[in-house]
Order: sequence, then structure tokens, then C-alpha cells
Amino acid sequence: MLKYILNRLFHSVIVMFVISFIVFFIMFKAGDPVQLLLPPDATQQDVIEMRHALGIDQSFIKQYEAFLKNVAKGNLGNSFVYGQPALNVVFERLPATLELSVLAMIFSILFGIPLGIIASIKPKAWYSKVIMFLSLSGISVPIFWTGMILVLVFSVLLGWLPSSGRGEVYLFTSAFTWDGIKHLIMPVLTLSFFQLALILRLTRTGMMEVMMQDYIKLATAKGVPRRVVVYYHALKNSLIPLVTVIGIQFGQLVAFTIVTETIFAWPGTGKLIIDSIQNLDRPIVVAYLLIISFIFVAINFVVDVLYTFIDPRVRV
Amino acid sequence: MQFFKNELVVEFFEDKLAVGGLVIFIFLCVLALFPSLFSYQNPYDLTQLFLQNSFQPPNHTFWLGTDEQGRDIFSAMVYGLRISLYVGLASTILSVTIGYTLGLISGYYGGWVDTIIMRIADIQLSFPAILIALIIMALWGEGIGKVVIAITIVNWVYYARTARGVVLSEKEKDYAQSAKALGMSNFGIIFSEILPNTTAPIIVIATVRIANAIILEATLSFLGLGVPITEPSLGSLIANGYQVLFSGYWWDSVFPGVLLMVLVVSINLIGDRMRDIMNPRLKR
Amino acid sequence: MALLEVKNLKTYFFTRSGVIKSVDGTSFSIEKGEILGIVGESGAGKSITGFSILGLIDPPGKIVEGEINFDGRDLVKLSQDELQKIRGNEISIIFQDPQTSLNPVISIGKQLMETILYHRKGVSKKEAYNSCVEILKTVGLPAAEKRMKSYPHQLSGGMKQRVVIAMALLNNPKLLIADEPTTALDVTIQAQILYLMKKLSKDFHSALILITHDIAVVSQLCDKIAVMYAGRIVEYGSKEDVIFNPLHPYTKGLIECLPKLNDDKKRLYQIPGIMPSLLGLPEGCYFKDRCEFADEQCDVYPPRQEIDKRIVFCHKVK
Amino acid sequence: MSQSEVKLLEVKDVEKIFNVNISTFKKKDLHALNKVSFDIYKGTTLSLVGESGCGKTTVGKVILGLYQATEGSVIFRDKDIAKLGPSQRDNVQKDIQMIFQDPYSSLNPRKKIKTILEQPLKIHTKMTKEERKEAILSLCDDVGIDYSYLERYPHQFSGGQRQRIAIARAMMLKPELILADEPISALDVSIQAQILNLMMDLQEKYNSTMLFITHDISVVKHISDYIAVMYLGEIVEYASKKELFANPQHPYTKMLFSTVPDIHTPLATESVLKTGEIQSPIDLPIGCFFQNRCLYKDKNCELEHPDLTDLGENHLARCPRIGSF
Repeated sequence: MLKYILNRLFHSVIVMFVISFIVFFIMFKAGDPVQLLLPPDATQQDVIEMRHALGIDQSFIKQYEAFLKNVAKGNLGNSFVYGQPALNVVFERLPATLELSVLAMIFSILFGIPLGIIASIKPKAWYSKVIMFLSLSGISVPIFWTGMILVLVFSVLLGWLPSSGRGEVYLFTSAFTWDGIKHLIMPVLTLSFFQLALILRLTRTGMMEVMMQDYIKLATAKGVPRRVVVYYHALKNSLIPLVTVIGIQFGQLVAFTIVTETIFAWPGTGKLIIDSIQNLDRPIVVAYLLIISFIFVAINFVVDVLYTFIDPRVRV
Repeated sequence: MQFFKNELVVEFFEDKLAVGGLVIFIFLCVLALFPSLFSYQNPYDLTQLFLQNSFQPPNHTFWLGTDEQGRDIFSAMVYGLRISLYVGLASTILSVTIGYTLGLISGYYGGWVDTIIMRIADIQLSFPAILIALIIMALWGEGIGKVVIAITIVNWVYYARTARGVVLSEKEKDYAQSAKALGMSNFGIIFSEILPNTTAPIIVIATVRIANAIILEATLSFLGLGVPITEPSLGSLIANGYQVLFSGYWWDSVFPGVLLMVLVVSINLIGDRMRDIMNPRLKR
Repeated sequence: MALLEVKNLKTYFFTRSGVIKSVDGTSFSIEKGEILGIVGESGAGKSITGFSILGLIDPPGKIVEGEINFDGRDLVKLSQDELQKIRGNEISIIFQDPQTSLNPVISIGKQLMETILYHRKGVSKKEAYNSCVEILKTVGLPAAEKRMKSYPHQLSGGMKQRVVIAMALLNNPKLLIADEPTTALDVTIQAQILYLMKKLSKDFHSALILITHDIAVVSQLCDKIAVMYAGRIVEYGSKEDVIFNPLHPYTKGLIECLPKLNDDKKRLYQIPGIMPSLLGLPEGCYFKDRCEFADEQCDVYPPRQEIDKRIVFCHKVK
Repeated sequence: MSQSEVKLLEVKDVEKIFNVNISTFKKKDLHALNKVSFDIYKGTTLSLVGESGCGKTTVGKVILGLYQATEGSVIFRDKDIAKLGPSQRDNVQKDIQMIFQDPYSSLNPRKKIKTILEQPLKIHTKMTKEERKEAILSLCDDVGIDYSYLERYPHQFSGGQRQRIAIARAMMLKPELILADEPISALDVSIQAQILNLMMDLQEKYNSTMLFITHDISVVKHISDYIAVMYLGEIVEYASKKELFANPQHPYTKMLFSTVPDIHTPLATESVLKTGEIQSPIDLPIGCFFQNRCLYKDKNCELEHPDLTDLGENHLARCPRIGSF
């Protein structure tokens, strides 16, 4: 067991290492930020000095070496734009992003799984068809469009909810204040529509596949009540593959905050990365990508380990 | 008319929603293929635009209103549809070709070929798809061709993984073994024996991923990192209209959005039905 | 009175390609403690007969006609809730493939215990646990306590089938239905399982319906035999009569074409042709195209004949 | 029966070891075959009998080239093919053909019957299109396939018909050696006899040699000249059919014979419950592989692995205690 966990941990570290290389390589190729940073009337001397100050006048290998050394010290360099350590800039905004993602994920699971089960039990009933059609729209509508329409309806036309910003923050999150909640509703809904629909559909297909199995028929044949067959025998089997999906999808959610935050002017990392990409603010982009990948890899690791607990077939 | 007697085809047509999706999709394809037949004006021909027409709400002349340059929204949508569809189809064809081939080879040969291809896929999947596309576009700058390539790079993994999975089970089947025992070449076994038996899941995923590619392109364009504004797709039309959405000119972005939604829903309806009838695990 | 009496049972499947009459008017009965064998080729309707008794037919299948009288009740008329009380309690079933019969993510112990707990109110978990360990020992599973904690993938096919048998016997059912219980197993394991089933159904005073394609297995185990062909019973009688003096040409052919242990290399007797598709059944006797005795008389489906307590459907039997 | 003393195929000390994952991070050796040796004589049928997992199919796949032997040799026409894949065997391969167990998966569902039958000819002969057609039609007559079948796809046929097609494909090149891996076990009882008869007819007509792989003892009695009983990757008894059925020696053979259901014998007795189950081929025991199921085992059986010894008249058995029980 411990050996397995260490094995997976080692694997994760390798993946992180490769990712760091790719990310750094991409940013190295990305172009020269100096042109953007200096005023138009800067002299050639200014440019050379600035390049030296930023450390980008050296060879790729040298830069990468320096980069790795700094990473080991927990230093990803100073932001070209903000002048502060890049990690700090990203970490400062991370809670706002995670708040959105976590709430959206919880919301999607809370509604997606039960609705998926309902739609799987009687696939031909009218309510199943309604659920399925709605979920189809869920995976068909781009996130930015959902957000736009929500703003148009609830902020512009009805004036019920604020259209931008984060509202009052209490202990890292705005979920504990009424003002904060009002600001959260639309971004979270926007972000969760697609996930909810996806989880719902996967639950449904999984349940329907499991319900065809012999062991479900045998459970019925030995007189286990219908609800136990569905909610214990079948659900337990179909939840196992869902864990993987939910793990992967959480990473996707974090990435999709880029869109949500743009629309709702949410002060998180998504907005930061879009700005930084446009400014070629290399340290910020690298820091952001590394942190996101780290979250992603960490989740995959947790899912792998979790698997050995919930699925007796892979238990060591 | 052998085609209409095929069991899968018959089964497909039994679902009214799916047939509806197919009809709408075909209609949209016709619109996109011959945009000039359906539109009031060529929205990119500046000689046809008049500033006095700007920001007109929907009316008799301009069914769906006009934008700030006096451009007919309906006409712009038809042209935008063309680009959205092009990006979706082109990137899907490219990524199917690349992913399918790599998946077949990876699954059939196994060993280090498999390890390398699948490790690359694993690492790529360690990044959220949209992030990869975003970075690529940020580095290369906008452009239709670039969007197609970015989406291909994101999507090939899904085909590769699926194809590999199917090949792993197909190559152990007796028909493949018997071809091998006959001394057939590996190339022949992969492409002439195994490939025809792996198309069903690939077709299903491809349908779903066309829809996905269209959404991804729209999202990139919305963020200003997709197709250039001179050749707008539905996504860039929405982005363009979004800037004036709260000034009351809602038609500028809402109508392109509706069309985008209809397009994606119609493709997903088709994909859904195909998934249902081709899923061997739901068949008795 | 018979424990189970099936009268004119018809189970049809309403598919896209047409109505499949999987079971088309079969009648048979079984007494307490008796063993009945239902033999036939795949698609003959034998498994569907077994599933019909327990009301386990899923759409597009449906019991369209007939009675299944069990212990004074007509099972066809009962609701799913009422059937649930009978399933696994008064009537149990054993499936063909032990590999897929047990839930892979629930421990053997839990799967056994729930069979008791849902049927017998007032039984404590402790008591249920003890009965389960007891029955695992009865079916010959070593280290029963340890096995209670195991998951199905940790057991071999033969062991899983023992667990399924144990599960079926837990509530001391009056009737046990075994659907090809040994087809997926090796001969040596098959012999063990068959022996066990015969012995246990005696010890537990359960009647047993054995559904199989293997006429040799049926002859070793059963008191009565029903031979099914294309959804209908063609011959039905005591084992001695059906095996050693078969009347219907199909039964004769089935027995004749078995390779025998005591003869030398020579051509086997063979029944020509194949069983007709249930979607394209011929007019008249379903077997006529493969039957050496068939003539124009066989263009009408043969009537039921009772000859010395045996039932045969064939014009050529007098 | 055209028995002869000419060896067509010689299998010598063949070993096959698979390296399998037993859990996510642990690999172990699975000994599928342990020093298997036997000869097949021209024009005869040798049956390999045993329960699932005894390695009988692996033997077939090594001879066919789908697996390469880890050790040992397979001599066919003076050539050692044990470690060669099908495409490395030059002109030898076309004389070894296989009939697979499951006719539902052995025919490519996307190919017409015509294409399936033509394939061996295309790969191994220089026939013209006309000659190929001629050959296919003439074999259709032999095997009992209607010419109209040729334009159809496999899914339009029943199991029995498919197996006929599979047999036709195997016979296409008129091979000297036919490997038949459980060719009838997936078929209905009334069809099994048809296929068995067909195979015997063809063998007679083309004077071919057959390796028949099966778990079904009653079929073995019918079709074979020689029988090898396998257990856990090794041969435990070998004899001519007559000798083996008249005089089975190894405890495992006896157990197998006693458990075959037959309408003339009664059900096995209580003692059958003591016979246990086959063991995993990973971590084989030191002594006799059959020890934990053997009703006659003594201490020595746990210590020493017995050799295959000749009991006279070419009857071999792997048990030192024969005669003492």
C-alpha cells in the first residue's frame, strides 16, 4: 500500500518536472517582454539593462537552471508588471478562484448525481426526457454565453443581483456574508452548468450500464427491495468511475474560471492570467501555470489513492 | 437504398429529437455553404455598410437588427456560422487523423512506442484543455488556421486514447489473431483488419468533439484570442456585441449566441443518439 | 397438489424486428422435493421460462398469457412488491455465470446477509452472520469466516458459484431454479457443483428446476425432463421415459448425436439443419425441416398427446 | 484410419513463461508451459485434453507462432519454428492452420465471406483471381457452404454456419497440420455432431494431421488416435486412445474421466467434493503439481517433482506411485 502511494507520488513529481520544463520553454519562446515594459522612447542601453535586470539575456539552459534553483527556494521571480514576487501575486488571488471552483463543483455534484440517477431509472419517462434535454443544453452552451445571459436578465433587466466584483469577504471567502453570497450566485451558477450536465450524464450512463449487469438481476432475484438495488448495489458500482471524472473536471473548472472571472470581473487568478498573457508577464504566467498544474496533479494523485480505498478490485 | 435498411440507421431515425437535430444541422450546413444566398448583404463588403443604419433594433429590413457599423446581424451570423463550422470540422478531421493513427499504433504495438505516446497524452491531460489552447493562441497570435491547429493539439489525445483502448481488445480477438497467424503484415492487420472494427466509438466521440471544438473556438474568440475580428466567427460576434450589451443593444450578441447554441445542441442531439445506439454495454 | 404448476405460459418480446415468442404456451409442473430438467438449445426459451417464474422479464419482454401457480398463488398476477417477498425466500435462482453474478464492490458477507435481513424481520445481524458462515461451510467453502470479508474477485469461479448456491439456499426456499449453473465451469468443478445441488436440494427439501443444454447432466440429476424446441415443449415426462425411450424425433436426435464414451471413431448421428429463427418460424411443426419422418401432416402444428403419463407433440408418435 | 509412424511435428521441452502484473506494481512469472514434449504422426489426430488454464491453448499458439516459446523447440519439416513469428516462417506457415474456438470472433465482422476465404490464398499463393474463385467454390462444396453465402457478412450466419466458414478458411491452403482449438464447444449440441463429422470427413479426404485441443472427454474419445492429458502446463499422461480409455493411470486422468457427465453413468459420489480446484500457475509447488487435489498423495509427492515415465506400449504417465494405489 505504502509502496503504491510512493510510486504514484514519484510519478506525480516526474509529471510536475516535465510540466515545469514545458511551461518554461513555452514562455522562453514567447517573445520579449521588454518592448512592452519600457516606454517607447527608451534607448538601446535601457533595453540591454532591463534585459539583464530581468535575467533574460542568458541562454535557455542557463535561464532554466536559474529558474529551477529559484523554484527550489520557492521563488518564481518578480512580476514584470507588479514588481512583486510572482507567487505572492498569484497566491493573493487564488482563494477567490478556488472559492468559485469548489462551490461550483459541490453544486454540480449535489444536483448532478441525483438527477442522473432519476433519469436513469425510467429513461423513457417524461421527466427523464426533460432532464436529459436540459443537460444537453448544459453541455452545449458556452460558459461565457450563460454568464452573459444571467447578467443581462438578473442584473440589467431585473436588477436583483450585482453584475461584478466579489462582495464582502469574511475569512478568505465571501460565502459567509449576505453581500458575498449575492455576488457569488451568478458566477457559481455559470461555472457549474456545464459540470452539472456532464456529471449528470455520466451518472446516468453509468447507472444504466450497471443496471444491465447480472449481479443486479441476481440482487432483484434474491428479493432485495428495488430502492436498495438502485441506491446501494447499482450506485456503488457506478460511483467508482465518477470519482476519476470529478477529479479531472475539478482541474477543468479551475481553468474555466478564466472565462467566468472575465465576465463577472471577479478578482481571481483567471483575470490575472489573461492580463499577464497579454503583457507577456512571464513570471506570473509561469507561476500560474505551475500552480494550476500542481493542483491538477495533486488531485489526480488523491484520486488514485482514493481509488484503492473505494474499489476492492484495485485494493492491494 | 441499403443505407436506410441498416439497423443502426433505422434505430437512429426512431428518435424524433435526434432527427430534429440532424435536420437543423443539415440546414445550418446549407446556410454556411452558401451564405450569400441567404444573407441581406455581404457584411465584410464595406461598400454595403452605412453608418446611419447603426444599432437598429430588429425590424423589417434588418430582421435581427444591426451593429455599430450598420452591419446586418443576420448576414454577419450566416458568415460567422461558416467560420465556426469550418473550425469545428477542420480541427476534428485533423485531430481524428492524428489521434486515431497514433492510438492504433500505440495499442497494437505496445511496448515503448505505447509508453511514449501515452505518456505524452498523460502529461497533456495534466493541463486543462482550454488552458493549452489559450497559451498556444497567446503565443501565436490570432488566426483561423492557428485556432484549428490549437484545437487539434488539444483534441488528438481523446481519439488516441479511445482508439488505443479499442485496439487493445480487438487485437486479442480471434479474427485478428487469425490474420496474424496467416502471416499478414502488421500494417495490414492494423489498417485492413482492425481499423474497420474500431470506427463506432471514434465516430461517436468525433461528433461530441465537433461540438466541443466549436465551443472552444467561440470561447477563445470571446476572450480575444481566437479568430481575427476581420473574419469573425459566432464567438467573436458575441464578444463584439458583449461590449454594447449593457447599453441596451442586446440583439448584437444575443442572436449570434442563440445560433451558436442551436448549432451545438443540434450536433449534440445527433451525438447523443449515436452514443446510445452504438454503446455495446447498453445492448442485450 | 403440485408445488409449482405452469399453465400455458407465453412470454413474448416485442422487438423492432417483430414479436419474438420466446416461450409460447408451455405447461409443466413440479412437486415438492422433485427435480425437473428443462433441456434445449440456445434460444429454445428455457432460460426465459425460468425468469418468467420469478417475474424477472424486462421490457420489451412481457408475460402475455398463462398462469404460474405456486403454493396457492398465481405469480403472474402478483405485483413487484409481492414478488419481492417471494424472491430469494420461497423461490431462489442460480445464474449461469458465477463471474458476473456477484456484485464486485460488495463483500461476500454483506451480499449473503442481506438475503436474510430483507426477508426475515427480527433477525439480528449476529444471527444472520452466523447462519451465513454456517451455510458457507455447508456448500464446502473452506475458511468461511475469512470468506465473509472477501470480495468476489478474490474467489475462483467454482467458489463463486458455491457462494451463489449458498445465497440461494439461505432462506430454505421451496423451489430452486438453476439456469445453466455449471456451463461456465470445468468438468471437475461441474461434478462438484452438480453433486452439491442434488444433495442440498434433498437436505433442504427444495424442489429444483435445472435448466441446461446438456442432456447428459439432466439425465444424471433429474426426476422429470421437459425438452424445449423453438419456444415450446416438445416432450415432457419422467427421466427414464425421455432418456431411455425418447418418442419425439428431436429428443431422439439429441440423445443419438452425443459422442459416446464407449464407441469407436466413426461418424456421429447428426440432426441436419439448424433451429429456425424465432422470427421466422415455419407453418406447422417447428421441427419438420430437420425431421426425417416429416410429411404433409406436419404442416399443422401437432396436438398434445399423452402417452403413458408422457406428453409429446408429434404427429408421428402413436 | 491412416495411421503412420512418420513424425510430422515434434514438440520438445517447450516452456512458455509470461511475465504478468499481479497487482499495480508487482510482476511475477506465470509458467504456462513446463517442458512440454510430444510428437504428432502424419495423418493422425492427437488430442490435448485438460481444464481451463492447463496450457493446452498456449501449446497451439506456440505451434501456430502467435506466441514464441521461452525455451524448447518445435520441429516441423526439419525446421525449428518454436521461436519464430508467423511471418518469419517462410513457406512453413501455410501448412499449419488453425480453427478457433469462437466462430463469433474468429471471422472479421466487417469482411464478406468471400474476402475472408480469399485472404489465405492472396497471402500464400500466386493464384490468379479466377483460380482463387475456383478454389473457393470447390471448397464450399466440401464444407457445405452455399455459394450465395459468399457475398454476405458473418453476422448473417448462425454459429454452426460460421464454424463451417472458419473451417473452410483453415482448409483453403490444404494444410498438412490443422490445429483445432475447442472448435465445437461454443456450438449447440445438435450442431456439434455436424461439425465433428465434417472435420473427420475433411481429414480423411485431404489426409491431414490434426491437433485437437479440448476439455470435452467424450469428443476426444470420438476423434483422436492419441491423447495427451495436460495439467498446470505439463503433460501428465500420454497414450493411444484405446490404451488410455481402457487403462487410465494418472490420478488426474481418472478424476477427469469419472466426472464427465454421461447418460449411462450415475452422478459422481460424495468423494467428488474432495477433489478441490486447479491451482494458480504462478508460484507452482516444488513437488507434484497435482498434489493438493490428489486422493492418493503421500509425503514424497510434496518433495519431488515426478518425471513422465514410460509404462510400456508408449503409455506415459507422470506419477511415481502408479500401481501402489
